[in-house]
Amino acid sequence: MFEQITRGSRVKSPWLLHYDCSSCNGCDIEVIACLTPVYDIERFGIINVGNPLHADILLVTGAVNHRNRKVLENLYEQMPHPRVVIAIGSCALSGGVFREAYNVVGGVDKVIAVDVYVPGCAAKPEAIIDGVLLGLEKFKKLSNNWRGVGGIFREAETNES
Amino acid sequence: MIDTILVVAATLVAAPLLGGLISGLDRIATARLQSRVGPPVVQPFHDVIKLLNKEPVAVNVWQVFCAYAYLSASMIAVVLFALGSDLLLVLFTQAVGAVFLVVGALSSTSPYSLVGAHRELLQTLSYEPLLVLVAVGIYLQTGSFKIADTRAWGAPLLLKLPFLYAALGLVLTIKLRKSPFDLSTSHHGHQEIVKGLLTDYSGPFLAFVEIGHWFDVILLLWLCSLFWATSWTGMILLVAVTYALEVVTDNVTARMNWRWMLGYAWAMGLTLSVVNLIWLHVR
Amino acid sequence: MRAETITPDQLVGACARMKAEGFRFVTMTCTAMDENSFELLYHFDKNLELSTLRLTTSKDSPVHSITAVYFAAFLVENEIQDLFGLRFPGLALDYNRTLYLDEEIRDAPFCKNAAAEKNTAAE
Amino acid sequence: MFPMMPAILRNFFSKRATRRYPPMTREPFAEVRGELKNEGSVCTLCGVCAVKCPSQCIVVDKKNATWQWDPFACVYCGVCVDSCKTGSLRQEPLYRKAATGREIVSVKIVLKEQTK
Amino acid sequence: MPVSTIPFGPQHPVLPEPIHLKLTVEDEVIKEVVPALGYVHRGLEKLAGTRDFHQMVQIVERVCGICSMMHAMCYCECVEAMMGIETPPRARYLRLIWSELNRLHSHLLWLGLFADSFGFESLFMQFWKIREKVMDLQEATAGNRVIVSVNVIGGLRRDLSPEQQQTILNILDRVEDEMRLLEKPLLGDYTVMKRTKGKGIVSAARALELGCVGPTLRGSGVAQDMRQLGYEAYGDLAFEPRVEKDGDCYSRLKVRYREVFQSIDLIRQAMEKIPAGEIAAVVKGRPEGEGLARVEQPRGEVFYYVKADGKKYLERIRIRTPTFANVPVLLAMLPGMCLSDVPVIVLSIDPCISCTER
Repeated sequence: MFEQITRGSRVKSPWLLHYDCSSCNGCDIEVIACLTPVYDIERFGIINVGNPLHADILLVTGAVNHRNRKVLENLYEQMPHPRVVIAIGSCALSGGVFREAYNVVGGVDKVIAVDVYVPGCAAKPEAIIDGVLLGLEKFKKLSNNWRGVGGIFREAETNES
Repeated sequence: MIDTILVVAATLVAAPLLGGLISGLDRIATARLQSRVGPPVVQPFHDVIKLLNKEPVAVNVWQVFCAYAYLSASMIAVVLFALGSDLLLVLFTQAVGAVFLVVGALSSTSPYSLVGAHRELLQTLSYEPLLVLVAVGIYLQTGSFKIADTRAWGAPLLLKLPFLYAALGLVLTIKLRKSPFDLSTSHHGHQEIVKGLLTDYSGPFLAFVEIGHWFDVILLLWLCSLFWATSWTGMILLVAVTYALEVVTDNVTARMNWRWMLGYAWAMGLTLSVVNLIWLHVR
Repeated sequence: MRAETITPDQLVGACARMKAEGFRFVTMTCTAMDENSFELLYHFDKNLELSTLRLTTSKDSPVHSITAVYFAAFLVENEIQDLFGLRFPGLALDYNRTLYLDEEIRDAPFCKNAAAEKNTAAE
Repeated sequence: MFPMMPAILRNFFSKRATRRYPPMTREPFAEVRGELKNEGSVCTLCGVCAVKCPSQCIVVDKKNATWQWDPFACVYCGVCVDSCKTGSLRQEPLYRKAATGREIVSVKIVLKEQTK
Repeated sequence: MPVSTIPFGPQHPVLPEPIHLKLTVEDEVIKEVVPALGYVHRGLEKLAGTRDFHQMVQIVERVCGICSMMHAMCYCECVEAMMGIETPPRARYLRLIWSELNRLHSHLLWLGLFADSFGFESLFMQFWKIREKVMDLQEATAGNRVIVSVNVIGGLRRDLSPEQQQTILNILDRVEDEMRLLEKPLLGDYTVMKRTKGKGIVSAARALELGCVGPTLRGSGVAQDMRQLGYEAYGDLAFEPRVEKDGDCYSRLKVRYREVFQSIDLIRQAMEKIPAGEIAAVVKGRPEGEGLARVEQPRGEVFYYVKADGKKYLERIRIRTPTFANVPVLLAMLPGMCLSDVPVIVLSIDPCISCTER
């Protein structure tokens, strides 16, 4: 039962982190539009936290280039488990129109594992909501591998003994 | 003895439940004021349960300790309050908790966390004198620092201490991290130092801080309710109106900077308190 | 398009004259003519009229930076350093070819036959 | 004192602006550029769409008689639809749904000349 | 507090775009600012070598998703001038209408983000709520919410039916009403004034010297607006640049707020005068020579330079976007300000980093 509550909470409280790789702003403003009254994704308990340590979902817009790939990897590393990565817009999926440009590495999945792809240029807010809800399916499947605070204590005990 | 244990147990269970519920209602009300639907009322509990089960990533052991210390201090403060203990002791315990929160943030290396901690200290500096003055005002009126005595006082304190109550409202705005005083951290990360104070607390430790915050909110609202301790209706009505005003203030003001806050909180708060104390004295 | 053709050593003087006359610096354009020669256009605006200075340069003869006259040019000069591998001595805020591209990238993408231009600025 | 007060009170007492998507879905506008569809029956595999596409996400394979479209690279600009001479291509008003993996839409074209 | 360095960005919720500012801070007062760019650089100008000059329209639209229509329009104007194409009169009016819709949505977006930068969340929500009406208009008329892909070389791909024109007018009336109601909360609020007045002051002379453009320049008292050039149908309509004198964040806010009404007014004027007829001219041949074009975007003047030698692919395309011109002035504004003013001042130039780096 405990496990069920945990999983339920995970699905109902996804905090998101938005990183703009090298998007044209089109998808970014649609992500922000999702937070505003007309779409209001806080209905699903979603908050834009802006801090990788707090986030559960990483929304990436735009194609990855050589410079921001390090930032993206760094953000992804900082996010505690369990986490979901959602790529938004053509650029984030494959590089879009820019995939042949010299400074573009390609889609987000060339750098980090992507769980959900949201096509569109720019992806509409409805599509982004769909994508986030699809991403939450992953949380439902995850088993409870991280035991929170208890885990730390157990680790400390084993170290001492 | 049994009574005491029962009170302690009931407080420890009821306070976070109530605190979470208030926080949920707050979020819905804010959403409504912004023409949104907002999250379900139990959202804060989902958040905390989720955080408790996240992978624990700690910056350092000191911060973990500080998270525990903050939560314990806030719990003790509320329990002491419930037991009708000395008001000054309660405020002191709560202040210790707040300091631990700051120390935890200071122990990290993130500049946002450091700036947040710095600002939180300034905030503590600006509201603590006011809280003490409120306690003094209550003492001057009831002749005792004992919360139990205050509860038993015959007439609503609000009628005698209206200005002090306004000063307490100021403290509440700072403690609830509402605009214009959401300087060190805010509910949404949209500020220049992101989550500031809470930047490096994550996972279960952030959950502890959140629960500690609920205890703090309960403590302050309970303190507010003392001003109409004569009837249950009065108490609930007073707290509800106060909280509603806080939510509205949050939505009609921009965030200010700490220089302005320090000046405003002291000038406004001290004036209100002193006027009230003189008024009490003269009559 | 009206453009006044000047030589590289006249450039700073011409810019100072433009500034004295109250022109606003709009931007610079660099075009690779062939492997080694580049055309630089300096665009200025006054009362909605554009005036352009045109000069031709090569990779080995750097053009002096105009940031001492128009500070606003620092960004575009850095950009040209990145993309064309040219150098502007006297640049007020020099990113050393790392404004857009990372340190390890040493070829200038906008040059003709860019693959052959590798390691030109490695000194 | 607080000029924002009337606005937020109006919000509080009037209908919320939120379109509750999902469960409620709004009818899309008629001329929205959404998902690309190839009817297949009138396509002549001329390849104009593949040439005109700014994102180069359409591949026309004349040998195997397939028309392939990469929805993950498409920028939904509608240039292919505008340039399609036979009217085989069209854009649905609905956008393409999110997916968990890469996918390529491939349409087998049966040329009219061959069927006759 | 001793001198410390605070990294601002590249991932920051106040600035959704990845610009990185290294702030040297002493006691929360900014001493020095060094920007680091390159997080959005794609090398889009280079794509001119692999996409023909028709396809470049769709590429330049994606320089910036907020003012997509104006990028494409400026590019088309530039190429049309080189090829000697006369766009039909109706197309000139339609381009004006769509570009003003673009400006409207961009300004509403900015007003919201600006309110968010000083923590006025409910005001942010309010502006974005109004903005959705304009977004719906764009979606209904152009087919996309954000990338308003209507331009082709020679004219337009889409026309506005009389019903659509009426809808635009009706909805703009409502937008105008709602915007009027927000005048007081935005411009008359004590806390807003406290946060914006006297912050990031730039004098007219300094602004011109640093080459700044658009509302940032007009906020400093210089009446310069590229729409005065009379491109497209602007020459036929009554138009006065909106100017404020003080040169601080508050006057830039005021300029943009007043420009919202100006855009609505321009659309109304255009709707009255719009002629019937073709929407696109026939394009023959290929561009040759050099061309320049300038257009006033929501953020200021955008500059296009195109060089072609009669081939299918352009020789060189150069885009100087308004934010690129406004970065030097931003660096001049920041020192001496508080850390809490940084988002306000950075947003006051309406930065569009994706434009800047392309």
